[in-house]
Amino acid sequence: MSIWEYANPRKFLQTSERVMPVLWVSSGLLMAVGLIWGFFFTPDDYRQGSTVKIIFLHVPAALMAINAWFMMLVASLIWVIRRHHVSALAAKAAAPVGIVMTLIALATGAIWGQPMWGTWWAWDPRLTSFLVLFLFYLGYIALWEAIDNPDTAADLTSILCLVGTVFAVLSRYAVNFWNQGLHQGASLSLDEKENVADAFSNPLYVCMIGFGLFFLAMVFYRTGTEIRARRIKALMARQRQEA
Amino acid sequence: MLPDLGKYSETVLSAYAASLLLLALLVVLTLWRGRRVRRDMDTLEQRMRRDG
Amino acid sequence: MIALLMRDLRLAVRAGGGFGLGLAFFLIVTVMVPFSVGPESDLLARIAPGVLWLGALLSCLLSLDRLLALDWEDGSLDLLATAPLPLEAAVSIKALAHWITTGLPLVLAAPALGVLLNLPLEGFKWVVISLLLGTPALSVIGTFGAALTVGLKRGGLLLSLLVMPLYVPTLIFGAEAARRGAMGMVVETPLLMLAGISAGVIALMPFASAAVLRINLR
Amino acid sequence: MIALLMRDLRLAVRAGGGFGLGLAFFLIVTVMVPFSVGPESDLLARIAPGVLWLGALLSCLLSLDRLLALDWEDGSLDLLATAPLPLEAAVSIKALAHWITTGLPLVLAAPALGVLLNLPLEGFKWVVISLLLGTPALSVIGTFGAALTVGLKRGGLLLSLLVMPLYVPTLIFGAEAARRGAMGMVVETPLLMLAGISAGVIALMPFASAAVLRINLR
Amino acid sequence: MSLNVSDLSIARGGLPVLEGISFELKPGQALILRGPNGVGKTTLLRSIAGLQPPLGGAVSGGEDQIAYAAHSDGLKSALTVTENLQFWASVFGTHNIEPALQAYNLTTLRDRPAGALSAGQKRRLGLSRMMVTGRPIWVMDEPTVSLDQASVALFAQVVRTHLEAGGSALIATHIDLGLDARVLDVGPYKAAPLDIDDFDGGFL
Amino acid sequence: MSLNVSDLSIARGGLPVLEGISFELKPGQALILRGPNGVGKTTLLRSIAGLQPPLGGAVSGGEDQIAYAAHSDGLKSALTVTENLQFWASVFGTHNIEPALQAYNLTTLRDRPAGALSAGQKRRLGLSRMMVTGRPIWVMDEPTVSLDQASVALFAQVVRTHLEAGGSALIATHIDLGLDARVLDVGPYKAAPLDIDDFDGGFL
Ligand code: HEM
Ligand SMILES: Nc1ncnc2c1ncn2[C@@H]1O[C@H](COP(=O)(O)OP(=O)(O)OP(=O)(O)O)[C@@H](O)[C@H]1O
Ligand SMILES: Nc1ncnc2c1ncn2[C@@H]1O[C@H](COP(=O)(O)OP(=O)(O)OP(=O)(O)O)[C@@H](O)[C@H]1O
Ligand SMILES: [Mg+2]
Ligand SMILES: [Mg+2]
Repeated sequence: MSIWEYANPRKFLQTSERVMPVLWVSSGLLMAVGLIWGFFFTPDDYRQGSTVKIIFLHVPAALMAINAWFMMLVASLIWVIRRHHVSALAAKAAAPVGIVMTLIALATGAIWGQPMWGTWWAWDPRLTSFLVLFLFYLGYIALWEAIDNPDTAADLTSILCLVGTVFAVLSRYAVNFWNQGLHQGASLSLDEKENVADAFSNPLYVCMIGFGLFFLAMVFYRTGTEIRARRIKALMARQRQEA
Repeated sequence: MLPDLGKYSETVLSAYAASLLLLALLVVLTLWRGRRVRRDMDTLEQRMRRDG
Repeated sequence: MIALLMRDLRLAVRAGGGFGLGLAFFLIVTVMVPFSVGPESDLLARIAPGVLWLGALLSCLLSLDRLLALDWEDGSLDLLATAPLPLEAAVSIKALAHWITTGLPLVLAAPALGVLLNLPLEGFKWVVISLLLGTPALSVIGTFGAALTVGLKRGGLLLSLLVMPLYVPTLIFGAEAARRGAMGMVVETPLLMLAGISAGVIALMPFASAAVLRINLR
Repeated sequence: MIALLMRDLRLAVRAGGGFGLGLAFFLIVTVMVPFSVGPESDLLARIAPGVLWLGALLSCLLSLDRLLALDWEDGSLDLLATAPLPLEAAVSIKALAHWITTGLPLVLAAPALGVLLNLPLEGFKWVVISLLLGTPALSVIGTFGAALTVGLKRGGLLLSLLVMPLYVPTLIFGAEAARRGAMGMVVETPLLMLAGISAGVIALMPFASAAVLRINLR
Repeated sequence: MSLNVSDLSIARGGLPVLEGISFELKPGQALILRGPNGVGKTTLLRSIAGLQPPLGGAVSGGEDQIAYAAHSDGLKSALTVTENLQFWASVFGTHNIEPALQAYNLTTLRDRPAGALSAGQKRRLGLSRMMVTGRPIWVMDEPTVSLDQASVALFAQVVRTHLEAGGSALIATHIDLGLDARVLDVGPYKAAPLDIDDFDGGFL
Repeated sequence: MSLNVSDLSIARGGLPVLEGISFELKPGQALILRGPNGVGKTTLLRSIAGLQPPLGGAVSGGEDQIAYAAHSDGLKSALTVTENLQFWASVFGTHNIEPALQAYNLTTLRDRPAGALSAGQKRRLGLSRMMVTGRPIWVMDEPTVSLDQASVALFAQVVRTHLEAGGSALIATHIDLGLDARVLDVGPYKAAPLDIDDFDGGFL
């Protein structure tokens, strides 16, 4: 049995119907556990005080924002190469989830920045490239919305996604060159003291997995919706043509 | 009930509130549209099957 | 009249109607400012009110070419001109629809973008107030420009050229009010002037726009 | 190929062709900056290189919607696609024509506008050089955006939304080079990066643009 | 009320194209305009519809009585068939669009966006607009462009009904509509070229 | 070389519109496509011209042999008649535009900007483009829209000459051109609707 069998819309709908409950429950559970653990049962950081609790939202959201784009890239490639409609629709379904994750990362980051850096926003490379990512999401979604013919829209958005990825990476380097940052380094250690980091890392891992599963659940569900919407469109067009 | 968040309580709470709000918004919109589309498709399919 | 307003609003929010694009443009222009002038936050704070005003003005400007030209191209304008609705009313309503779909969202979005530019805290209020007073004038003046260029294919750039000089007074008073507000100074005079311009323009401009449109339809 | 280039250039300089409009827009945006941020000359001098780059980028952007959409609307694009000229060549030539009619005049006009903004003396050279290296990339990337939105009526704003993020690397390196030059610092790295981006984009982007155009013509 | 055109002269792009046109169009009558390409039919109809001032002569009896259909249909591709028609109905202060939809066989297409119609379907929608204007004098410029024969017949039928109800119609067309109507060939009214030395205030 | 269309199926907006179309077009022949509005003639011609991939079946013999004329003429209003035509001639690598101008009676309009032509004059200019492509197979979509009878006759004459010279023509039209040509009514090839439960990868 080949994996491509799930590229049939009907088969996808049937399968996702079975997987959905598992995904909903597990993601809900893990997110709840992770966030409650992080919010209620972690100590304050000696420098950042209680603001460190924001990390349980901020980091998983940032992670998923990037991964969502990556998933869209893969799905777009699959559509371009193998032309499975489900994969194009999955990319379409993922974009709004990705943009919400980006917004959460931006919002929590901005709120966190106020006490830590004394400003809501700084043109730090990491933050800036996130803002650019947000713009890419906006353009991608706007292009889907603007084009009427579904196959054309799928083709064009896939190409935009491919080209956009290249330019997003380029922007990342450009931004790095342009301004040196304030932002935390890309490691899980919050400060030099290893043991403190440990206390935060476990709930953080739980949250990350929870956010990942949540993303999957949303994408599955939304892909189903997109499939149905696409089918409605096709049915209505048929109905009119027969008339 | 709430842990002691010290002088940063506003910051932390608003970060959690904003994020949970955004997540909830996403979920609600997704489910709302999902339900509607599913219902529309079912009625349309039935009608078309009936009319041949 | 209401039919026309509803149609325009509906067209704006339909697929491809361009609702929200003005907003996105505003966001992008604002983001690009630091890329071009550099990331120093004190510099950004100083130019923030001006950038917000200029950004709003440009987004407004760029959405103008859809305002009448689409109706011209598909022939609706010919038909509207022979309909029992005075052309003056038609252009006013189109300007109103433009403001609702473009100007108003810009006003609401300005504070969020102010954050990106380190706008001083006192500035937020005045930026919003001055934009709220100024954007209707931008829409109405823009309608005049759109009427002038309606017969030209993709006349967007020419439209910008014609309209920009007309925007100068609005921009000067608007940006001045926002800037003074951000620096904690008195803003009354520029705000009053701004309100005066808006009121005058809303009352008189539609006649000019309708006249121009009639000439173009000939 | 030459026929296409000549036709595009000829169309640009004919009445209503839009030659010079980009330039005029550049001029007006630059003039509006002092109105919006205030007239202090030290402030203007600091932001001058950035404003020139941003202004050039915006003028370039706004002329993009004519690039392919006019040919689409009157059916030329359908006919070109069935002509014995590969679409990749056609889009490259159109980008070239766009650069000649829009990018090049901007580069030449930048020094004059620099004067208005109190650009420091050393800045002139670097602003011109960086624009000369960067504007071709703007035209080519813009052609891609124009191809994406070619089927949409008045898709100008969406076009801006799609193209602006793609412009970010070019803008950053270009403006950085100009800014460093104006402050008398070393400009080699950003200039090299800028040249690299231009070269890469000119070599590869036409394939993407042609692919997109074929999809839209279907 | 009847439409009176007397000694009308019209110009296009600053050059006179037709001159000395006179006719009367009574209720219940139709008049077909014919003439070779470029002779000025479109220009004439626009003048009669009041979109363009004539060079000389007068058009009377047409104020607020004329519904004009141009080369383009004024359709919004993002709006559905019903929405498009409903809009024009409200602008002209009428309400019932059903007869128009039925007359042009558009009922099954009613919820389709106008952008997804074929050329002929769009044209039918454009023509159906005339029925919701509630105006007696129809002025139409090549109404049958892109229509197949069945649709042309539909159109002719609609015009016949309109005439029976006391309306009138002025139609520029190249084909034979099968209407019982007078034909006016505008070819002979082509404006004589002015003397080259005649260089007056209007540069005409 | 002859154009072969075998078992062609085409879709528009993701829906099949016509299926199972086969015909052969030999040099010297013309084929007239007929069918009601919206049946898919335009779509068919676009597929044959290679602008749109077919759903199934094949078109052969057309590579670099086809000159396509669409609903729109691809004219630039700012360029003169000669410049417009000259441009297409250079793109297709031919040079002499005089015969084309003469055939369509455009010589007196040669220095006029295309924007100042009437609807029918524009169309004639658009049609004259076919003659400068130097390609043998002409594929034309409603070429006579807006043409008066004299111009239709001109057009028919041009097509006849082209056929005699060994060219061929595929023309979708609603009117009678007076050509000696086979007629293919595409109505019967309308795609049969799929079963409602047939819900495959293509949603078709
Ligand atoms: C709007 C502002 C902000 C944005 C857009 C942002 C964005 C990001 C991104 C993209 C990551 C990377 C996640 C990864 O590498 O997996 C991240 C990680 C992180 N951010 Fe932020 N951030 C912002 C503000 C802040 C602030 C103000 C703080 C705290 C002072 C902060 C603390 C962290 C920490 C601790 C991490 C984890 C780094 C790690 O991977 O170890 N961020 N943020
Ligand atoms: N924009 C313009 N500027 C100058 N002259 C024009 C313009 N448009 C058309 N003309 C000229 O005006 C004359 C009348 O044009 P008009 O469109 O009224 O002709 P018509 O009778 O409707 O022709 P057709 O049957 O081809 O539609 C023509 O000779 C044409 O060349
Ligand atoms: N953009 C579109 N999206 C979806 N369907 C469309 C679109 N344009 C046309 N159609 C449909 O495709 C079918 C074929 O259209 P096509 O234009 O090929 O018809 P045609 O035979 O050329 O008609 P006409 O004689 O009216 O020009 C029609 O049913 C039409 O409604
Ligand atoms: Mg005409
Ligand atoms: Mg057709």
